Amino acid sequence: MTDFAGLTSVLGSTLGAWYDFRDLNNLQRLITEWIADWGPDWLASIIAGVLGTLGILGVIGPTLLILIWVERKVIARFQQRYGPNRVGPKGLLQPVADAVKLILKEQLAPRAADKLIFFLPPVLIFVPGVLIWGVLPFGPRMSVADLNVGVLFLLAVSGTTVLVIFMAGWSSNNKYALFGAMRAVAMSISYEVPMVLALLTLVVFSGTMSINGIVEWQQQEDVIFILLFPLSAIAFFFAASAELNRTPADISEAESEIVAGYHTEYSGMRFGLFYAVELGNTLVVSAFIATFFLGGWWLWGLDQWVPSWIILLAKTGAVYFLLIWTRGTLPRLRVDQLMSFCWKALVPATLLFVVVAFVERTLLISEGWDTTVALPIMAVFNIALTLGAIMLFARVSRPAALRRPARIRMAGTEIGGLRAARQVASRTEEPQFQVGGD
Amino acid sequence: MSDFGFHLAFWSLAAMTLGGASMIMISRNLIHAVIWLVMSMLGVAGLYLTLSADFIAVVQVLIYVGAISVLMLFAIMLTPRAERDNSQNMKTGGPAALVVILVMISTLWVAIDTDWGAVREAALTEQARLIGESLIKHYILPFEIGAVLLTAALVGAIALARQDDEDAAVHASSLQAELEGDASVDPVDVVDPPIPSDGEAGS
Amino acid sequence: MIIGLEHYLVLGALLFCIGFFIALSKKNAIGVLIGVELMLNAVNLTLIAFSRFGSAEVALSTQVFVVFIIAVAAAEVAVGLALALVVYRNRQTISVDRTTLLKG
Amino acid sequence: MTMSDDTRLAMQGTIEALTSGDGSEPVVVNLGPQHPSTHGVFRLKVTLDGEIVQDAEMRIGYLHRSMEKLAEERTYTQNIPFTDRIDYLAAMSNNLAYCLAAEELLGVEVPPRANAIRVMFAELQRVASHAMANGTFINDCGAWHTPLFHMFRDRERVLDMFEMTCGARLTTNYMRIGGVAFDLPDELLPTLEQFLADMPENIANYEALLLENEILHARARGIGVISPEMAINSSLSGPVLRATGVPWDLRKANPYCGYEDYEFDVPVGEQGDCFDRFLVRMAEVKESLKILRQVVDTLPDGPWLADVPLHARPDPGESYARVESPRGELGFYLVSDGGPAPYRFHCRPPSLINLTALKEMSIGGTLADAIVTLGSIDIVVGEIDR
Repeated sequence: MTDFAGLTSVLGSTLGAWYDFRDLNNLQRLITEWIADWGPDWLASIIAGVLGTLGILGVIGPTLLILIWVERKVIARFQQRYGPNRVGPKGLLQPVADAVKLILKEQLAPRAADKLIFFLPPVLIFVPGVLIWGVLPFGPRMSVADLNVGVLFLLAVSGTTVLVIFMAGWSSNNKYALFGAMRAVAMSISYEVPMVLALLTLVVFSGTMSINGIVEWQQQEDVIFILLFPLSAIAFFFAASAELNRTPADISEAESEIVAGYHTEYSGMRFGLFYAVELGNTLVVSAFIATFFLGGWWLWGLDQWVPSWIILLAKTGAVYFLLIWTRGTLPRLRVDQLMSFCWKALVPATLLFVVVAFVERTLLISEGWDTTVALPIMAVFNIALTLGAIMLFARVSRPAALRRPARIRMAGTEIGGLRAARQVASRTEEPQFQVGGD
Repeated sequence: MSDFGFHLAFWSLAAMTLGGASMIMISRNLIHAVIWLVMSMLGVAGLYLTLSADFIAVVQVLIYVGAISVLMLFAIMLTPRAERDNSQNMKTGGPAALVVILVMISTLWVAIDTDWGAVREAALTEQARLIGESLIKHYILPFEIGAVLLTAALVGAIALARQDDEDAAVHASSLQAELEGDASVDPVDVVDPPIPSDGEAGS
Repeated sequence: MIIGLEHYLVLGALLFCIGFFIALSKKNAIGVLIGVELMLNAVNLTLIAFSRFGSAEVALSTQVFVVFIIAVAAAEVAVGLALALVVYRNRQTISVDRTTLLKG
Repeated sequence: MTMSDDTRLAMQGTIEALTSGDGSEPVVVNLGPQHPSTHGVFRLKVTLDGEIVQDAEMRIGYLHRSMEKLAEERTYTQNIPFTDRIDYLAAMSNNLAYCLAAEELLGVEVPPRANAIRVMFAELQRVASHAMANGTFINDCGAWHTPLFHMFRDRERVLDMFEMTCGARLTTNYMRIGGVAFDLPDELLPTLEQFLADMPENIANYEALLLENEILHARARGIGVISPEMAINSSLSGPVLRATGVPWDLRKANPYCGYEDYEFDVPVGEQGDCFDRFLVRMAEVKESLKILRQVVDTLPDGPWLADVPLHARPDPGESYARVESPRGELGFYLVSDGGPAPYRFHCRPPSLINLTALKEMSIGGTLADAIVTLGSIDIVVGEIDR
């Protein structure tokens, strides 16, 4: 990004026009205009597209390398370790060393693998991973394509990843891989519903399906959506981390159960590509959470002074840290638990908030309520509703096994077999140690 | 869009669509067939884009690629390996080919020979909004019927694919018997440990 | 040459015929479903082509129609696959020519 | 938009119905011998219907080193290093059990200071081993190594103390027939004091961080349940048995090394599930710290090793000694024919016998449950295969 900004200003000054570095769109306009002077216009649009793609890749690539380092370092800190600190200053070059190692490793393929389908996924998985970046607005007009169905595009493209994962898992001809693939498919189909519903809340309330439109709505109304629809934000966060296969929902590559899930059989750089795309998706999903719920490139007027994409990156970093945090902290849920959490908790909750958003939107539009007064009231109401819903869920959803507390008693003088066990169990005084339960 | 770009897009997408469809016909493995189907459908989605129908294109990717194909793969995975063979054709392939050729000739003839009076107006903008509005204004009845249909499909699919509890119990007990063999002597005479029921284990 | 309505119609017709042939000739029930999906796609493509090259009101109504078709197709696949599964469970096969219980 | 949601709902219904049904044939999955959560080279052959475990079969022997046979060719003292390698996470306990058996055979009286030191190291070993067991258990529940690394800090300090005392961290070879190999070094007791001062806070931290974790509850409560009757009939021992509510601890039931002089309690669970095993281990660490406190306070002076000839030739006979190792009842059975080497050397490994209950515990649960159950049994493959 920064290289581009520098290039823009240099080009701008040489051409005698000032191109604002805050808006990278100016660069594209500059290039297309320049090519249109001497060449056909289709060439201009193709070159602009290629440059945009290269720009995105040029940002993603180095960012990924830094992200690997950041993630490892942060997780190491959670675990009271140092983390990588040998290669390069502060271990910064560790990801490069890892990448070199991965590239040099032998690329193995199982003999019984379905060769064509086995070789395709590491490449194919890049396609949605890169396409998603196309609709991310880095600034007021700064996205590769500001589609008016941007939200749908985002969902559609992210939904195709699952097919690639299935191809990888199935073609490996490995039971772990197949299990991982099937789990990934079931998960991603389930968690797409709360994801869609959470975004539907925003679409209904802001009245636009364009991603930039949603940011602009937040800017216009001076409010960020996490305050208005906190439950949707939480549901989206959880659903996204489930789709990204990160703990507590990393069942499709659950190390302790199915080794590495769908990419068990991939070695060398093929595995590296899966890993890179996973990290890249984590980053882009953080960026989208920041965009949808934290106001994206906008921050109460600060975007007038700071380049908008820096604001977006800062917010993205915050969300990304949250994702690392959950990963470093939480154990993994079981497949059926994740499924029932999705269908019994997230879907009803997000559905409720779609209705709430619909009612509130009607109040704003048809009843003509004043937004400056109505929005704070709605925010307070929705936050209260969210807390109520979460508490209700915590109360209602507990399975019977979790309702009784787990107790540890001290045996005292009774030592022996079943009779002693019964005596200890029949003691009426409070157990020494009690945890959980309602 | 300029002519060259448009031509390039149309012909490559057409090749992708028809190529994918033909590969379904000749692929021997059902899973390959589904993956070719995905390619074909992505081609169709691209063609929608060349027709300036971006909403439909995105919906196509969302439903067909993201959902229907995945569902098909799921169903294929649930049938045993022997049933994943796509190479077998019906014995009535000859007459079927004849019928298809007749259909092809007639449709192509209609398509080419008719004067459609095509007008090339500016494409619709904000299609999502327009479609949404017309769905709940002009087409509210079909929309509701569609909703009912989907609900019926939901219930129907579950009712069909669900196994009756009785069947499941019989199946489980037969499996258990299979696993235990004829070990009739239970070495320990104790009450069974409480195995959490589904409701408890779930969630 | 300008790419016009006819191109899309021909493409749609060819796609329909391929789907039709697959649906008629495949033994595997899921294979048949794939063929049906192709046919529906061909119809959708034709409709969208009419939408692009028709007048404004045609443009909108065809697109709405396509939305309905996609929804119905999804429902059809869900039920169809469930049927295939039930057939497999009861008959241990999903070949359409071997499920002939209703044949006299 | 709404359409697509409805569609997806419809599809999900199908998928749920499909995945719960019987459309698929059972799949046999080999967990191991190379698998991240089999804690060594051990193979668990599970038959799965979907994700439900229908059958689990243990295949062991990948780490068999023929220790029991090799021991018949070595003198009684030379066999002590073998015992380190039986249960490599609780070498001290293994040393101790073997030495007790050999002492019984030889009729050696152990000096009181040696007994106190033995108790001290056996309990330190319990702290270290339970830290490892609980850490890896939560890892098997799917945590990203964080609890494991936190608990490793405690284990690390214990191993430092081992190193201080006998020069080795894992395979200690510290106990001798008739006592211990070396007296305590000067710096050990201050280190131990510091450790005892720090541990309550660490344990309180773990309890605050882990015990109320809803996901951990969801994963471990009601999973891998075994009834007390079944546990007794399977001759389980250690935390796995005590989690079912049976108060059986050899330190109380059959005291050795003067355990009867120390005041401590035996924690027992209620449900016999994975979470109870985890809790029992947590509580046992606290009890071990209590014992350690008393040992440090009442450490007697005097010799630390009885006078036993290096190549002792016990009279023909047999002996069996058992201790409460971190994993359960660890026993050594020795037969002497009067020669310098045991005629028969047999170990009763708690891991192996506890593992036999795995099938009972895991059938009917999911694959993930089986892994968690395996983690909660806390096996050491070196001990299973010997």
